[in-house]
Amino acid sequence: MSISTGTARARQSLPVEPEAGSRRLNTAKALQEAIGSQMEQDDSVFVMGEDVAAYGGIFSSTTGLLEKFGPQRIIDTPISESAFIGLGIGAAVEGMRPIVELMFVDFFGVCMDQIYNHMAKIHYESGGNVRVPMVLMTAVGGGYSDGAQHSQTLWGTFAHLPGMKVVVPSNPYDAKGLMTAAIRSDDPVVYMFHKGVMGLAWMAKNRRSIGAVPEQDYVVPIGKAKVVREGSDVSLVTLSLSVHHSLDVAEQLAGEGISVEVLDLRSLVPLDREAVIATATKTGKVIVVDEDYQSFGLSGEIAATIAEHDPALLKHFSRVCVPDVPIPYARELEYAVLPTAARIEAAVRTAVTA
Amino acid sequence: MSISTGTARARQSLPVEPEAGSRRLNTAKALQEAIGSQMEQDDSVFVMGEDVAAYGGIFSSTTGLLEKFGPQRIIDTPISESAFIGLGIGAAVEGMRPIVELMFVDFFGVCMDQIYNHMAKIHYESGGNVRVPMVLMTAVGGGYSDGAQHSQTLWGTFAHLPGMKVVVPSNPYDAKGLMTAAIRSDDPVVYMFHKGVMGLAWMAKNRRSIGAVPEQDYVVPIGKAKVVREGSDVSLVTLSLSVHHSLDVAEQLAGEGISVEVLDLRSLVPLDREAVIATATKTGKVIVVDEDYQSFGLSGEIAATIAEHDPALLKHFSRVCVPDVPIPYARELEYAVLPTAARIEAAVRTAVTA
Amino acid sequence: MTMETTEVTADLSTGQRLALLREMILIRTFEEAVLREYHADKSPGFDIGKGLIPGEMHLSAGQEPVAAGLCAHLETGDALTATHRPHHLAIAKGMDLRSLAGEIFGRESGLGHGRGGHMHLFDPATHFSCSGIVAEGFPAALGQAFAFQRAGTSNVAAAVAGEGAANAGPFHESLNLAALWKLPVIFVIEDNDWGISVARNASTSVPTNAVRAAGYGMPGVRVEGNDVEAVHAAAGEAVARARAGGGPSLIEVHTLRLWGHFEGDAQGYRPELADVPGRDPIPAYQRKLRDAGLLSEADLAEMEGEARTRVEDAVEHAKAAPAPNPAEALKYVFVEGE
Amino acid sequence: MTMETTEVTADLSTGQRLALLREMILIRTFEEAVLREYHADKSPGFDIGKGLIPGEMHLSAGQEPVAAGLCAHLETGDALTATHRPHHLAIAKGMDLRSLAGEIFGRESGLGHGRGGHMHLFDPATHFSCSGIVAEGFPAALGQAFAFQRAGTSNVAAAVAGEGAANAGPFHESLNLAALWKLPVIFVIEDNDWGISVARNASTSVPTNAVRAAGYGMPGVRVEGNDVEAVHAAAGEAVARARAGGGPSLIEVHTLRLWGHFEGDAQGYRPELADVPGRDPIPAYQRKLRDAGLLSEADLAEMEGEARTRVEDAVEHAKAAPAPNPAEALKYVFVEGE
Ligand SMILES: Cc1ncc(C[n+]2csc(CCOP(=O)(O)OP(=O)(O)O)c2C)c(N)n1
Ligand SMILES: Cc1ncc(C[n+]2csc(CCOP(=O)(O)OP(=O)(O)O)c2C)c(N)n1
Ligand SMILES: [Mg+2]
Ligand SMILES: [Mg+2]
Repeated sequence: MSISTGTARARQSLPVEPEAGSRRLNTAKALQEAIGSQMEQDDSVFVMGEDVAAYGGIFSSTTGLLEKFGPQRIIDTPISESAFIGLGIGAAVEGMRPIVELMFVDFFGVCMDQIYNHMAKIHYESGGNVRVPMVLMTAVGGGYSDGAQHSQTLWGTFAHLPGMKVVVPSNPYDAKGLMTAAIRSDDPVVYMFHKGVMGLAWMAKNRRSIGAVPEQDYVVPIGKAKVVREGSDVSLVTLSLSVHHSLDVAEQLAGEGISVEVLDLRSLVPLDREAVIATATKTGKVIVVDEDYQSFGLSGEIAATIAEHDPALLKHFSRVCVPDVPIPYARELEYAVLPTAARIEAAVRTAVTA
Repeated sequence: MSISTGTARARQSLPVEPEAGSRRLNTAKALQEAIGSQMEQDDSVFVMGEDVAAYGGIFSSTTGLLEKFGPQRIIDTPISESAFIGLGIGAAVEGMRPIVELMFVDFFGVCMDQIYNHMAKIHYESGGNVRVPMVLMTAVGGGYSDGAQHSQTLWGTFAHLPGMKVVVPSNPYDAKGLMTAAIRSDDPVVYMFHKGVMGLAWMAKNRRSIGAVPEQDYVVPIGKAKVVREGSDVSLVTLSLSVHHSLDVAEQLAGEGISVEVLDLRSLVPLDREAVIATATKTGKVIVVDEDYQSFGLSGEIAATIAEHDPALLKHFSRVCVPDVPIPYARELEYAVLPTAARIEAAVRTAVTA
Repeated sequence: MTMETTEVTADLSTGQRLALLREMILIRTFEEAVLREYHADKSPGFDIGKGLIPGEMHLSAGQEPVAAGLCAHLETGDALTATHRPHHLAIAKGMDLRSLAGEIFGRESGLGHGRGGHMHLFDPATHFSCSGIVAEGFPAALGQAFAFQRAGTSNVAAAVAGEGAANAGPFHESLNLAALWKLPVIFVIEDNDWGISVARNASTSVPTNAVRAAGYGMPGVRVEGNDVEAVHAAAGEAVARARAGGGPSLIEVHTLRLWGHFEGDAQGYRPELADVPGRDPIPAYQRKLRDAGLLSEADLAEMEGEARTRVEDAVEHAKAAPAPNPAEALKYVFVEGE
Repeated sequence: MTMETTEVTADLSTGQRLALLREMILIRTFEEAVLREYHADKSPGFDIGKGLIPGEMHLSAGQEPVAAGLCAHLETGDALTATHRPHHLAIAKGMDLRSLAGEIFGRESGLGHGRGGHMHLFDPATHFSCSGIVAEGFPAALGQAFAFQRAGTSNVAAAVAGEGAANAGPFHESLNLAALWKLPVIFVIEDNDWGISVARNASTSVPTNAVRAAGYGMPGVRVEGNDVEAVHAAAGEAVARARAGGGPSLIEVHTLRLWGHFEGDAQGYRPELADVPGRDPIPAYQRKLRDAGLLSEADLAEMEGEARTRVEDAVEHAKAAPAPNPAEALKYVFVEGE
């Protein structure tokens, strides 16, 4: 167990959000690069999970790492999530920096006790004496007919429970910078990547799943949202794959003279409340676009954040989320409940005329 | 497995919220009475959980039932929450009506998969063909220094995940009527009782934990909030033990001419959005008092419900919740984060002058 | 408490043997049709979300002996819970092929009206269910067995999962509880050597899960050889024990995942890949019956023909069925309207 | 894979024996002081939230042989994870009594500055931790053992929990993983016959958890008699095996819950209640040592005196320490400020 005495190890400081440069990677590669680079520099970092070694991660989060680092540091586990996530916690408590993959976030129910009662609470319960510098990495999201147990995002569930940071990259650049920040963080970080932003060969590709990524190491600070498109009529507050749909809609509606601002939250914990308030102040019309279940989640928190700050700010508030229904299997049904571009567009049109 | 053909069995209809009468019970007794009465009428109802038999439930939810119904229907289990909650689901699917106790809601992490991926989703995934008429009963809440793993309410976590009703009684009358409704419901119902409203001999007693309860059977419909005190200046939207603190504050401030309305939500799923909007319309100043963690939970959902309906309604919005911190052990710290009467009062005073 | 390696040559009638083969052929024919339809319209490239059958697809080819051998002993009123790889068991349990195909194609005619998909099949008619969460199907079987026991019937519940699932907590909790309460459950582990890309010896600290039965005071047996008759014998004992009130049993069958973990799995991690087709249990069983003079070419042709007819009927029916109405996506969350 | 019932008369020196007794006396003295302080100000009636020590209180009186026998083999750098009933193990592992008492009293001087409480003790100095969630302490020990192994040390991790915990999923997952990866872990089950009000035979399908070790390919042993020397012997073997790279072991000790599950538990469910005090292991061990001529009255008085002095010092220190500052209730959620 590590006694808290400032940062555990001196680390060279890294550039914060440098210029993107011209090299283009998909999100999966950017993620692998962040992990690989940190592993090269720090022996205490290792990766553990189901099918992370020879398979390279079901969603390619660890492709190529076994070849580089061998089976002592890229470790396949039995299907024993409580045991191996707990193992990660114990190793972190002794000063290692585990990156543990939970294959699908939908499986949280078999191991949530380790996550929320242990990983997230030990630092507090120990009065700051014990740190848990661990990354819990997990795939989220639907859109490819994987049904009710393999298509959820569930970030609201994690963000509701205190003690863990919750990071949700939407593109390759952020994926690398946020993973680097997560590995270097002395706090436990839940890193949720949407399958649909990874740029996987075997899934419908969003054109923004490939983008410019610096070769050097850098961090995207955890807790800073980003205005990914400026606008003045309506704000789309969103994250993850929904950023791309939101940008698509914003581009399209720009032709009609509707000016849409898009805020990519990038993390739920910490939530960049200032950025939320800033965009609300600017447009007065806020639509939350969220692939998580609508009620008791992110969209409500955005409303509360604004209302608490100044209820007069809001001229319009609406939500394009998954209504409170298990994710259906059939494509027709699933796309009826996902936050599609069509639903976002309709919501923006309603907002501008409101 | 039961094929869906209307309600599984014809049941005599019960009075809905009858006059309370003059017999007074504490909440625990009211709850036991509801279970006992339904067990007498329906052989398919049974109770299962840790220490529910000879012990009578750690928080007295099942006191006296073993004596009446014997060990075949009041069943102690091993500490195997996934197995016995899943057993309840399997029995429910075959037409029984299990009442399964999860001793503390804080333990949800060891069995959440059964709860949210199975209990809550089977009816939907089966296209309505399979019903899961089960009650998951669990104790919530802090205030007696039980620390970070035994003091949470977590209702926001359950309410965020679709497919289960979430019921939270605040007093003996509702406890009986809501439990009766829960047992008779063909949907899975999570029934969350706060230890502090049970009227336990060994815990600080709230004077409202004893109240008038009809001897007859009756239901309190799941999904209907109740204005437990009318007021015109500020609305306290709340539930469970916080209802009592809110009423205390409302009574006290009435002497100063501050008129506080108190809305007891009584269930989170379904959420009585009309009642929320009605009280917001009346006072324009809404304070959510919630013993759950503040962010990404109930308080946000209340803000979103109002903002979505009409953002102009709100003149003031604030929250008296547990800030995003594990529940501390030391009394001084715990009472600094709980939604105490003092914090509620301060929030009301701020609201009236806002 | 026993652990035996069984090589049973059970005393089966020719009719029983042919029925086992017929069942396995029906299952394989169904899965080959699903395979064909699944890949028919995913190109160019391979897009998992595209086509008439989208999503993950876990086929059970090679594991038919488990389904046929076990389900030969199960009645309609008995329960069966399965996993993400459920078709062989669903079919052997007697699920209507049209309802099954309809659900796989995501049609309104499907078992779950397209809400569930191939990992979430719930059939009240055959008491069949499955779950896409590893090992989480075990507990439901306890509850069904409990309900049967309380109702005074002699029905039993079988719970089937892979060897990977046997390292998950609910396996342990369920075996203990079933043994403690003497519930009529048959636990069946399909050891196909792999949990996705993780080999059995990289996940399991003992050579067979059969030895774990002793930790619960229940009989445990391992069936080698992926032999339908050996499964039939072991399952027969276990089912009879459960029906007679003798409590639960554990059977591990060393079986074979003939194809990838799911469709699209290149199986680069699998060294023995070249040998796999040669270990197919269906031709092997056909050979055995033919060699013993119990199976004629005509018999076989009839079985295959019948299977093809039934399967293609189910596939055609599914393709012709309407898609679910998007306006009804929220239907069935609750029985009683929110 | 062995299951033995051990009645070891280990070859211990007098010094070792007296040290075991001294440890047990220190633990008991500490718990008696907590008992006294806990109940001192909860009346009239009994209000769990009242008093200088509020909240649930799970005392370990009767289970000292487990702590003393096991921890005699553990070094400061070895890890130990415990449960809701952690004091005996914390003390035997060498936790500073003032820090422990401070946390129990909820003071700023406590191990966790009052944030944790008696079920949540995290001590970097002794690598001790515990959890109020049954069985969820096992996995952390794996991780500590893993870190020790990777660091090339010979340190080990011990994970202790009750017989009730052995029916929970993480027990199974942890034993399998520890055996699979040959982690230096010693699993210790304290079988005190009860999980709150549920008797062992109403929760566990086998007479002893020691038989379950075979399901993981690790040695399993049951120690009867609540005898500190027998625990010492069994633990010595297991710790030596782990240190030498021989992998994990399971030890079940049949011990005794002398008092209620928690304070306030009337134990109406416990038929053998009248016999319990007579089974107290500390007087029994004193008698044994006295009869063997190894313990004088003076020795005993000295041990008891020393224990009293240390314990009362810790209690006084805690009482004198300041309460945590309510304004700092949010401190320590994150290392790096939100
Ligand atoms: C709790 C949980 N963890 C992980 C997964 C992902 N997963 C699906 S199938 C599978 C492998 C299962 O292996 P096994 O139990 O042997 O069954 P098989 O696929 O070989 O039939 C895994 C890891 C899951 N669905 N649920
Ligand atoms: C997962 C979980 N389930 C239930 C509980 C409630 N609980 C606390 S201690 C206990 C009994 C534990 O029995 P055992 O493991 O034998 O330990 P003992 O108390 O006898 O030391 C129970 C059921 C819990 N804390 N965590
Ligand atoms: Mg397998
Ligand atoms: Mg015990």
